[in-house]
Amino acid sequence: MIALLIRDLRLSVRAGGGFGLGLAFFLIVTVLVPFGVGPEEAILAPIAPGILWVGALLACLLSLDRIFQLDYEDGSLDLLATAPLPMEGAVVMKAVAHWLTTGLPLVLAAPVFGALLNMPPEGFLWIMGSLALGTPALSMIGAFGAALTVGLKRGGLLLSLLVLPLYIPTLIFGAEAASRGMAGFEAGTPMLMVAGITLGSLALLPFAAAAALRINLR
Amino acid sequence: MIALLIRDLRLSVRAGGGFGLGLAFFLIVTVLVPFGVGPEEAILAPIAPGILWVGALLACLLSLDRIFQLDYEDGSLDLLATAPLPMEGAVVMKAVAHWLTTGLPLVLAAPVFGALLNMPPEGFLWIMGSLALGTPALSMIGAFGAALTVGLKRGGLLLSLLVLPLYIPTLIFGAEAASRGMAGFEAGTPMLMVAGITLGSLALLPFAAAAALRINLR
Amino acid sequence: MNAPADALVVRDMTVARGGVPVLAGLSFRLDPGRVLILRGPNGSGKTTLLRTLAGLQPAMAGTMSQPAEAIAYGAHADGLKAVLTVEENLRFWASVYGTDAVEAAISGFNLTGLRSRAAGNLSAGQKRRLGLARLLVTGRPIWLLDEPTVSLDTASVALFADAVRAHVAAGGSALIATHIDLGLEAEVFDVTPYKAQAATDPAAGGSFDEAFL
Amino acid sequence: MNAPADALVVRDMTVARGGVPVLAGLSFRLDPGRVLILRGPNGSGKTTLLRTLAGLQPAMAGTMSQPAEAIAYGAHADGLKAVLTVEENLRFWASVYGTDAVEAAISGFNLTGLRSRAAGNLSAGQKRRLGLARLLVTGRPIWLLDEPTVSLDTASVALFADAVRAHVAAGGSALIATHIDLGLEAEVFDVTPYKAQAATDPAAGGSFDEAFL
Amino acid sequence: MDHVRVKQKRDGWNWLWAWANPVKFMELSGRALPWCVGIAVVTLAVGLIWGFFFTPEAARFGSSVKIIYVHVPTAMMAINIWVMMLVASLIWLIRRHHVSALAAKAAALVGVAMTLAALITGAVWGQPMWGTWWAWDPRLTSFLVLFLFYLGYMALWAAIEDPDTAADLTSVLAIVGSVFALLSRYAVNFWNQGLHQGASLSLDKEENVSDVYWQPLVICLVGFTALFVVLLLVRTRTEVRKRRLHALEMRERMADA
Ligand code: HEM
Ligand SMILES: Nc1ncnc2c1ncn2[C@@H]1O[C@H](COP(=O)(O)OP(=O)(O)OP(=O)(O)O)[C@@H](O)[C@H]1O
Ligand SMILES: Nc1ncnc2c1ncn2[C@@H]1O[C@H](COP(=O)(O)OP(=O)(O)OP(=O)(O)O)[C@@H](O)[C@H]1O
Ligand SMILES: [Mg+2]
Ligand SMILES: [Mg+2]
Repeated sequence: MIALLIRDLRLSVRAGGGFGLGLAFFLIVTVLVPFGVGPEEAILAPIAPGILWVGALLACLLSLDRIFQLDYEDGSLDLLATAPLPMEGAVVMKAVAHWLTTGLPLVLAAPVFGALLNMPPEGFLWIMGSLALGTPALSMIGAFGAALTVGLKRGGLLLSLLVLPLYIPTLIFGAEAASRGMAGFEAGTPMLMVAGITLGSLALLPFAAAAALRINLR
Repeated sequence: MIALLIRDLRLSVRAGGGFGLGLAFFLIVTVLVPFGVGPEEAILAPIAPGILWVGALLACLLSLDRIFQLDYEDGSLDLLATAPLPMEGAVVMKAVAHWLTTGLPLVLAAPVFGALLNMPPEGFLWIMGSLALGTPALSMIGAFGAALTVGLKRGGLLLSLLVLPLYIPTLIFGAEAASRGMAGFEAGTPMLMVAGITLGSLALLPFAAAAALRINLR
Repeated sequence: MNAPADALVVRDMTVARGGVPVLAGLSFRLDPGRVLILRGPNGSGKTTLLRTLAGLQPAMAGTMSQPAEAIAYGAHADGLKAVLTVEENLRFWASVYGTDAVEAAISGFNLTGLRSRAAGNLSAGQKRRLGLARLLVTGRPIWLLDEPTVSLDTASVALFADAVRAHVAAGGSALIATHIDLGLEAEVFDVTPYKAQAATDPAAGGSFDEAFL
Repeated sequence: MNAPADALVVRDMTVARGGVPVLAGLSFRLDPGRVLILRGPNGSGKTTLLRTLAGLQPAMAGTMSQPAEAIAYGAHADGLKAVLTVEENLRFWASVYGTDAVEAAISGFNLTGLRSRAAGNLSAGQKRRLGLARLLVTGRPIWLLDEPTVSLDTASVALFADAVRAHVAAGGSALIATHIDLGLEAEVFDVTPYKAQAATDPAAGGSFDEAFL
Repeated sequence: MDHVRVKQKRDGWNWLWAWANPVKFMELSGRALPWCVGIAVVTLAVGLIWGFFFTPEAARFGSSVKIIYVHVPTAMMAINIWVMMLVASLIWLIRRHHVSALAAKAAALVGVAMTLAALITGAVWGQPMWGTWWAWDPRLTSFLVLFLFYLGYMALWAAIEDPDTAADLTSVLAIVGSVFALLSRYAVNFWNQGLHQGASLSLDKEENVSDVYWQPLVICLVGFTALFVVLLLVRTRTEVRKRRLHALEMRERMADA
């Protein structure tokens, strides 16, 4: 199973970019928003945690279809399914690889992007913490969505459509935790909720995703 | 060339969704933002045009890699390149098909989403107008980006990275036109700029995109 | 049937594609040390049968028995990663199957010179050779192969036949769907007579969507 | 060479893949009414040559002359759209090439029964037949085919051979890379002797990256 | 061959185009490099030491003003390097000189470093001056956009395997990107009028920084330009060597394939 993780990381590094691309995309989203809504600090600062969370979510989203689609197209998924490797394990490994290449860089870089959006420095730890707790859930939920839509030609948009509603609770609690923390309010409850969602997803979704994959291969 | 347009439209309708998917994604983005930044009208109304523009842009973005990638993978692009059809024409047709399935629905539905974001009704015409003028540029620029990255395995994110900076002028002028119009200020200049960008892109980018495609097929 | 425990035995199987039965009433067995060639015109259902045997889709009816973890499946598509080298591709599968036969596989399919080439830069036949080399690193005894010699030149076909012979000599077995003559000593199983008929009698085995009829 | 204007004439051509010359010094001609079979082991450069002739990549050296808009290229991949039906796929290409031979193509490759099936639901061989039927709707006189009979059963290979014969009888011509025997009366052009050598003499034709050496 | 004829026509420029031959380039740049290094070290040392230690502290700015000696040169270089990349890309597309494409690739790396340095020094300066690390001022914003263009350009280089294809595609991107980068600049100016300093080196303005600051600044500008030339040569030489390695591998493969 580690072999699969290593292979996936290697593929994403080889095939150009790897860790950097998600980051660059995140940067661009944070730059675009001020262009859309205007440069005033009074407007930007309060919405900063929300924007960062939405940006993280979109960066995850855009890289999701790669989780299974390429393997499906070149036939590896069939071969993996017949290999002595529990499908659930394969799903988890793929979600981990996705998180390492997208989620983790975002967590680490969040303060820089926060500064770009005129977020006060008190908020940095909170945004990092909430992203660190929440992005694994994003990857796992995304892997489930990718498993549902693998093999569908119109994957990209359909996948987003399926996955975004599933992301909503994570987003709400995550953004809430970050903005409460930034404003100096009590943020323990939403943080706990985010952690709960992540744990729950990691515990249950691999089974659902593996089932979806098996059905799609049929 | 019309045959290509019809085929592409038919493909996008058949392969699930067609016109609806871009719209649904747009809907979800507009729904996500209040979750991220909080529901107060005083915050939402002024940023509404910007959010709608950013949403439109992301909805375009997500469907971009489909413009050439599928045709590349199944070999149709090779065959199209050897067919008696100027590559430039094929690029334009593909951009038009993309606009019809993503841009046009967004233009038509913008008022609904505006209302969701507590945008005052005076702004509806402006947001529709600016999107109508600007989204063709988004599709054409996107087609250029897609032509650059066709065949690269890590298409999705790389494509975004290349295309989003190119979207910046359109976004700035478009959002500015919409929000100035909404606030009752003079908005003719940014509107003209948007129209200029669209015309310029349509006139020049097909050549660049066709060149990129030819290089990529080599 | 008193098959040895390590044979692949298929009894009265009906396989379906897209909900439609394509082959019905199939019964055959594949003993260790044997090769069975699956024949049948295009669209007769060979791929469907092989996918069912590999466990990728359920059979509509019938049973099949086989030793645990014995099957290696080689599909129409090779499952290669274009950006990984020939060796990396094989090493990955070797570690998935927990074997260590990479070198043997590389030399067995004449890939030594291509070892550190990215798989995406191979020609069609070279890719196919790599896809076949994957079988050797699985270490599995029962090979299910779907048109393995597509795109291969005559020398490579001979290489493949040698590999099958060596595999069989070592007690393995192979079920090969193909349209061409591989020069192997093997039984032939023609699926043409088993083409599924539109089931007029609901009890006849096929049962797709019959609830709606 | 005093070729008729409608022949495909290749002179002293060097073709390259990924910047590396693979075949050098190729000269041959393909007259109307003739079939030329391209042979060579896997990886010898047949696909590269065909892509170059089809105009998808530039030749590294040499010239080629051909009538305008005469070539139809059939690649390893079929370029089918899975969600379109057999007929829709063909109609699309017919309107791209401005011809109207869809019915002839459908019956010529025995696709009548599959006419309204989505191309994604065909078997490997049926897909290939559809890919070949596309050639008929192009209406082009020169066919460049890359392993056209992959996955086809014997009946379908015969069907293909008939199609080529009819095409040739009508004044067309075909250049076919293949590893198997098609039963066509044809000249054979073996590319093996033209394998490009590491160019020690820069004037020899190949000139890739030599500036760096 | 086509370009041989062109060369003869432009006899007077032969010395320049000779650089376009990789072997010749390696030879010439190898000889030029030590001189460039010398110039860069001397000018940078003089400029920076003078600037940092021998200029008075400004009344309003305090000692933080001295960051100008890094900030302004890096900012100007960042823009100039993009222009140089554009020119190099055009040369590649028109005359297909390999060194020119490789120089563009090498310049991008230096350019992105300069952009980043300008952004960071600006941010460090902004903190005492404007009380914020970042503001959406047009000058700053268009710099961020430039940074994005650099990133996209480099990512495209990295993603394509075949070197000539990569050179072609990145050149197309550089051309289209330049147009859009210019457009963005106007768009950003239109969008927000900001806090940032106007051009202070324009000769006719009375608001020019006084001579004490000005002289070392000019020396620093020269120094950073020389530094760019050094880095460019070094990087280009590396790229040429990498390409040479690639060519040798290919030849070897042809020999044993
Ligand atoms: C991250 C933030 C910043 C960026 C990206 C930035 C960018 C630039 C650029 C591009 C230039 C060169 C202009 C030219 O000569 O064409 C420049 C010059 C200059 N900047 Fe900044 N700047 C930043 C922050 C600041 C801050 C905070 C200050 C101080 C208040 C400042 C003061 C200056 C001064 C005095 C010049 C020299 C003006 C000139 O020679 O044109 N900059 N900056
Ligand atoms: N999704 C589907 N829905 C309905 N029918 C299908 C679907 N996929 C395949 N079929 C049909 O099922 C039949 C069996 O296909 P299969 O791929 O098993 O044939 P095959 O024997 O492997 O043929 P070939 O030699 O061409 O590979 C074919 O007639 C095919 O048209
Ligand atoms: N991108 C690439 N870079 C370098 N070499 C390549 C690349 N793609 C293919 N090659 C090599 O070029 C040679 C010619 O390949 P080509 O596909 O033309 O062979 P072919 O004759 O069609 O073989 P086959 O019968 O297997 O299809 C092969 O040796 C292959 O390994
Ligand atoms: Mg089959
Ligand atoms: Mg080939």
